[in-house]
Amino acid sequence: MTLDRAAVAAMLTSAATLLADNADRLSEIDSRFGDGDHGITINKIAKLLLERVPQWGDESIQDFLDDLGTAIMEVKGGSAGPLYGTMIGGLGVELEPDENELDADAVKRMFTGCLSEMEDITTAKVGDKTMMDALIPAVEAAQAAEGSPRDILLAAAQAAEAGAKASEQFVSKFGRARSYKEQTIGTPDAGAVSTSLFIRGLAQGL
Amino acid sequence: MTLDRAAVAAMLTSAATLLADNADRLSEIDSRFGDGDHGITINKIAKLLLERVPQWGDESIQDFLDDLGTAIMEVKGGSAGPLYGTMIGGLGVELEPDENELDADAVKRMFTGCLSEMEDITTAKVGDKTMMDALIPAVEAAQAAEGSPRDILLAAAQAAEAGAKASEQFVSKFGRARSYKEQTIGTPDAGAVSTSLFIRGLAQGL
Amino acid sequence: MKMKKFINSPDNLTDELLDGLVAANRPLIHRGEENMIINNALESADRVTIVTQGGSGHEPAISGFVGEGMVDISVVGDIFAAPGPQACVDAIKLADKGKGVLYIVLNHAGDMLTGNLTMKQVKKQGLHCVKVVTQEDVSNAPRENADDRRGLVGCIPTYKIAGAAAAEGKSLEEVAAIAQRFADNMATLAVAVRGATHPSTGAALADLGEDDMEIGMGQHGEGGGGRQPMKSADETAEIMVNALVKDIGIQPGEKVMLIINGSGATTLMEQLIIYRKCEQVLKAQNIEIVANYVGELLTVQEQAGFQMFMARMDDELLRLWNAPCKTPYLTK
Amino acid sequence: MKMKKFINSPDNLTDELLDGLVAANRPLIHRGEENMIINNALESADRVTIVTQGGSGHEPAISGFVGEGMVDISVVGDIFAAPGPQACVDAIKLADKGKGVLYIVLNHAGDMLTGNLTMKQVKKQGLHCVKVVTQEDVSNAPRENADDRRGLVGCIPTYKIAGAAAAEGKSLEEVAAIAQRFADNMATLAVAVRGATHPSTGAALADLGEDDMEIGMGQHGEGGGGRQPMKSADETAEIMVNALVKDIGIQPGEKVMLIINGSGATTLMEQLIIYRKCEQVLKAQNIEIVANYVGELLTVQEQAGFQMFMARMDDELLRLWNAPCKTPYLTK
Ligand SMILES: Nc1ncnc2c1ncn2[C@@H]1O[C@H](COP(=O)(O)OP(=O)(O)O)[C@@H](O)[C@H]1O
Ligand SMILES: Nc1ncnc2c1ncn2[C@@H]1O[C@H](COP(=O)(O)OP(=O)(O)O)[C@@H](O)[C@H]1O
Ligand SMILES: [Mg+2]
Ligand SMILES: [Mg+2]
Ligand SMILES: [Mg+2]
Ligand SMILES: [Mg+2]
Repeated sequence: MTLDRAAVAAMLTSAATLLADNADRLSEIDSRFGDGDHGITINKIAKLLLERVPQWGDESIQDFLDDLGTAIMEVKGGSAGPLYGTMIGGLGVELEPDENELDADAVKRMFTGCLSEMEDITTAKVGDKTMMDALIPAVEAAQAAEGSPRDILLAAAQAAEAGAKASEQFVSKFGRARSYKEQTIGTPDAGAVSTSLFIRGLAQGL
Repeated sequence: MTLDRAAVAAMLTSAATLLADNADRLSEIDSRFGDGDHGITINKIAKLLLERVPQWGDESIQDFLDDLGTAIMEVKGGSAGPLYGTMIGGLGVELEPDENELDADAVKRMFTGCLSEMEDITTAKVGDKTMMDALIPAVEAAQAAEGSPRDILLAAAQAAEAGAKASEQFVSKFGRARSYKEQTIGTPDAGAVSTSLFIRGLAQGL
Repeated sequence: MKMKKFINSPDNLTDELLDGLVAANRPLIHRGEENMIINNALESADRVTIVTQGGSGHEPAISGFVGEGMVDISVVGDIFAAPGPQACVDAIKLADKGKGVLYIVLNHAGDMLTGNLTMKQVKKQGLHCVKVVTQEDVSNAPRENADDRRGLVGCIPTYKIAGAAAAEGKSLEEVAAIAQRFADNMATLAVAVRGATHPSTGAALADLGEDDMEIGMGQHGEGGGGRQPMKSADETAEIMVNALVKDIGIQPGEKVMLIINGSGATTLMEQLIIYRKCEQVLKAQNIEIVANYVGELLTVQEQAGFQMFMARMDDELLRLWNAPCKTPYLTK
Repeated sequence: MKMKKFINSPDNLTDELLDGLVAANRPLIHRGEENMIINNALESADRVTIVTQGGSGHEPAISGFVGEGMVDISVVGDIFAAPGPQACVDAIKLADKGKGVLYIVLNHAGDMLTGNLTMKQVKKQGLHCVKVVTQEDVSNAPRENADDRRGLVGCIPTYKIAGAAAAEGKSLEEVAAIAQRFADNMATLAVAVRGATHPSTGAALADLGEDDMEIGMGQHGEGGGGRQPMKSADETAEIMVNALVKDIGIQPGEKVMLIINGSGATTLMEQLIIYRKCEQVLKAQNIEIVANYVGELLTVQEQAGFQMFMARMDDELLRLWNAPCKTPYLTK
């Protein structure tokens, strides 16, 4: 089993749908110690995905993900734009320029590319109560997983969810929640939750 | 019976005391359609009177009233300063420069002087819901009254009180209450009430 | 709602704020006796000079516009309260550099009483002084009853234009005529959406509920009768700008000054959105804005709302508006 | 408390306010693509140019300081939200007149992400651009952890000083070094007493109850941990000014810039009273204020409170601060 352009398109569409469905919940979480807009921005990103993916022509997977990332970075609304733009553009950076049939190894490279791009723009680590709480375990789980692209995605999604859940116990170190310090324990990080939904959505799209 | 400097001093002291005792009530009335500070300013004026009157040296009644009026005009707090300053300074303007024994005619001239000075600075008439609602009837009653200085003052006080009471039925034409139009019916004018207290206080001081 | 203000004793408010104004602007202004704020350059002035008066609590107005090219002496009363006439007479004497003094008074009950008493003294003492009254609140009374129109933000551009005319070396009669011409061709409408608290008494200056706005609100919450449910920025702008055009009788092809003056808590964001709509509405009527200001000139503590000001402009008035000035809160 | 603001559609806020800003300042600025506000004189500039970025909703900051002698292009995001990196890269390219571009970014999560992504592109494309980050909020972290310090009002004097250095014809490296020297020697402390509402979502930005104030409040109600019962103006001023002196390590005999920046609903009256006390406290320590501003530069909607800013000054910085500039909300 390999993933072609249509499969990647289906994955992105599924992820966008799952994010859009959970937008209100994400805003609600962000409202506790953030500014309550994460879901609004995530919704804009989801809309952009749902608009762009059906228009995917003959660009390579890498090129399409790169364009998508660049477009998402310009979504107005705060941190989520650049973060999701980088994350989604990053999914393509370790693919070959014209690699359009993705095997298990390619899917693993999607995750490592994504992480290395993210690490270029943020120093956040697991435990800092950010998206990285979900993304880093997901990438690690993807590397460790065996089997089909689908198995790898499922392992990543499960690890991301566990990471998002674990973020409840962390003290915020980034963004505006940071000034609430210990008070943030008990509430998950909005970005970690959305990241876990994004990865779960990708897996569900297969 | 004539009034000498000591009698005028007693009248002013009595008026100041009555005003000070009613300061809160005056602010309360002013607060309904005004800015609620009439009593505060009246209190400052009363204090100034109570401070200056005991220091009255050998100045003539006219000079003392003129100085008093000038000082009161500088009392900060709004319209009451210039109005009371003019009214009190005006009490002296129709006396002779060295007239220090006031008979009934002189007391009548105190009232006419007061009114003419006031008319120099305000165009308000009876019915406009201002101090003039009390002052104009008082001056008229003083002119019409017969008898001693005391009788004249009592007639003026009674007329001022009736005028202040009548102001309840008027629609405000001056100051900030004016914009409330018909709503002001039922509430007396703060300045008319204070003016009636002032004149009653003068009469009681005898 | 409780008052939450950074103050010390309510009795020293005016004194302390004037000290702060001078402390922050030592090269421009100093304090005189009796709460006067004085232009440092007054001493060497050889021209008509400008004196004005008014209560405090409206910062930056009035004293924030003392300096070169605007006001020479501002005589400050107490919070929202006029100063006494003696202080004003003293200021006029101090300001007179042999070319006479223009004395600008806003039409408010207390200020007018002081103004009248001051002019009585000025005449008695034979001083060379002309009084100009600013009275441009269209909500209060029709144009014919000018005496019933309150003086709102229009005093500020009047200071600017009179100050520039004085700086050009014009005579007192000329400066007064120009200021009067400008004042005769201006109009202001105020709107409030949330009241403020009186900083010394803590009393609410107006209560507008949770849904209403009031068009025609005066400077201190006096009310103007135009209470109505809150409207959008564009609807509000359109109502107000048209009322001003109508009041002054501005015709297509004419040029105007437009000022959006925030009352305190209304954001500059909102003021700019309002300005944008005003320009559109005027453009559609072929009326050109040739001079403007958007921001806080004359506030009413933290009242939310704004005053919209319009004036008919001609080349001379425009030249004077654009002339240089240097004051704490207006520099050109 | 219900939001009572003059707005139209919440989605068009930024667009409409930028239109208003340009409409009111046509001789100075125009709009570019992607929410850029551009100095009209940029086209003919032959010098280092200044680009910055930031969310809207803080008016007059940031775009109100575009013009001669300050910012050449401000790239505006949405309300309280950074713009994307592509727009910033485009702005830097547009601004570059062959002498390079200084790119000033405030330390906020979203702005830093955009700043990093922008610089990645800038390097890839070989553009001549230096980034300077303003991060001066003393409440958030000790001086050693500069990365955790938010950028508050300090960006505004940084623009002024950098803009003046550029106007003097200095090289990009020199302009950047001056801006960095100023930024390294500045500190800000914010206090809030009443929160604002987010103008597009209507959400409360902070709840401070009826009795509390919070020293260390960030730009968007982020909180800083210094919640305490409301204090008098003088007590508050003294606590804050001393914290700034200590943070920067100002010594007796040194000269400083002091800014009191109103957040929105705090009156200029209060800000002036605070300034007055700061001057007294500093004077007692033989510290001289040689540059200042009291008023609203960077607001947080109608939040009540203020930011107190201090910077160590030297002769060169003072000359640059006093140099002429002409922008919508700062003219010298
Ligand atoms: N520097 C950072 N590194 C990684 N993730 C971050 C960083 N800053 C913010 N985030 C993530 O962004 C989320 C908030 O996104 P969002 O609410 O859309 O933006 P904003 O904080 O600008 O309102 C946080 O929950 C966190 O997961
Ligand atoms: N033009 C005027 N002529 C006569 N009386 C006036 C005038 N303006 C105000 N007053 C009187 O002043 C009173 C208000 O005084 P006060 O509250 O002390 O001043 P302010 O209105 O400035 O707050 C009114 O009730 C009215 O009687
Ligand atoms: Mg958020
Ligand atoms: Mg946000
Ligand atoms: Mg009153
Ligand atoms: Mg009053």
